[in-house]
Amino acid sequence: MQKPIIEIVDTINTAVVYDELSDAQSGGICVFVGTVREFTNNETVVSLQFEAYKSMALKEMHKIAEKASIKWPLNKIVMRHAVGSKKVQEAVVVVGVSAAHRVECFEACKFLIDTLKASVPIWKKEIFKNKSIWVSAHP
Amino acid sequence: MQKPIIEIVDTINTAVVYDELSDAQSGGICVFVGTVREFTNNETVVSLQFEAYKSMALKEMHKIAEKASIKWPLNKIVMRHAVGSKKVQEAVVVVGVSAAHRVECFEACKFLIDTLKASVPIWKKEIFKNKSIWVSAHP
Amino acid sequence: MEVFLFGIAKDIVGKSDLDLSSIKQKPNTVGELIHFMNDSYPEFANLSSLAVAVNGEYASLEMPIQSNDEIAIIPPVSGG
Amino acid sequence: MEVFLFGIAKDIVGKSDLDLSSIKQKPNTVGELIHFMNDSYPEFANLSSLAVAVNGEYASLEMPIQSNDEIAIIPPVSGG
Repeated sequence: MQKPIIEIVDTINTAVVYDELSDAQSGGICVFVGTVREFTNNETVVSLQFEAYKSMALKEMHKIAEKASIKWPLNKIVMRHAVGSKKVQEAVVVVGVSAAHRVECFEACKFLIDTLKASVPIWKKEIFKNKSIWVSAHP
Repeated sequence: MQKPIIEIVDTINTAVVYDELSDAQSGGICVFVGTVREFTNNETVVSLQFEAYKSMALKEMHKIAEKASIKWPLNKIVMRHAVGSKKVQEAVVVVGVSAAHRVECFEACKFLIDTLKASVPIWKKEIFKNKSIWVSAHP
Repeated sequence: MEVFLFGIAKDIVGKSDLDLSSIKQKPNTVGELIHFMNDSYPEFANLSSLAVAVNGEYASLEMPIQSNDEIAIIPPVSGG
Repeated sequence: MEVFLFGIAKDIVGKSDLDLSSIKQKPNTVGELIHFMNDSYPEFANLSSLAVAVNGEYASLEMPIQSNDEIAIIPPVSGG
């Protein structure tokens, strides 16, 4: 597999991801983009604020990419997470893979985002009109 | 769900797909891009040629999008297939959805491409150096 | 009665549509059309499957066909 | 001994890092550090979980910590 592209950035440009994953040995590319949704539990979200423990987050993202490349025969991997304040409809995370066949594309792409959400030290605060909440902090 | 974007085109511009699927009610976007792979069974592919029974293919793609939108709560769907000659690494098909949550994004996106491959009247000819083969035609 | 041909079906017949209006025993159903195609072009027997669309919809063998229907021979699809 | 704080941990403590060099009984392990944090800031008990990273890796409760380690309090993550 080629060296994965793993970054924490201020703004995600989704238009470049396909070119980053495109590859002569691949028959498929699967990309997942996480975006800010207007409603959470029927409350209107103003924005999301993301904070990262950057050095460790990058290390964890590299570990996830390596695990994925052991589990599936992948050609390229992109994992990119945004930090700072993100408005409704903006991209907050993009993960994607290219591989020879589509089945492993879907499985690996899902693994990347599921594992990122479970283990990468990044925190999301939901900003509502009259309050703000760190997501998942409380049982 | 919004009206799906369903097209048969000469050239696929993957850079626009995320914007087409982006949506305030969606927390996730999943996109699959099928591309021309350099090798098939260890033989070097020069190009792929796609031919469509266009009116019926569009009708079938609309049926698939409708089935997906019944099975999962989706906000937007894009299904776009290319026809004509495609070189190695070029995109031949792109399907994608946006939805509130990521699980249905992945499931619906996989359903779109799996079902498209099974039922949409489009045919692919693999052009090798010294021969060409209609894919799937023979047992 | 005009029949559109795609993919390998076009290659087997050597053209992209086939005019059946001049043949003696016109097929009355999808099944009869497939029978006629297999008889006229034995190479069709080598295909892994063969479907027929009538007016842009997959049709069963019993489906009746008429001269003003849009009829297409659908060899195994391979898009994507 | 400096401890980095993120997310809700930063809000609870009121700053993004905590200098433990002046306290009497310095924690010798991750477990002792968590104990110290829970004692000093009772609100930590309300969190659904609390992890500690030592030098950028998730650490077990038994992991010894030293003053030159990079230590971070990791409240429940919620990226993506």
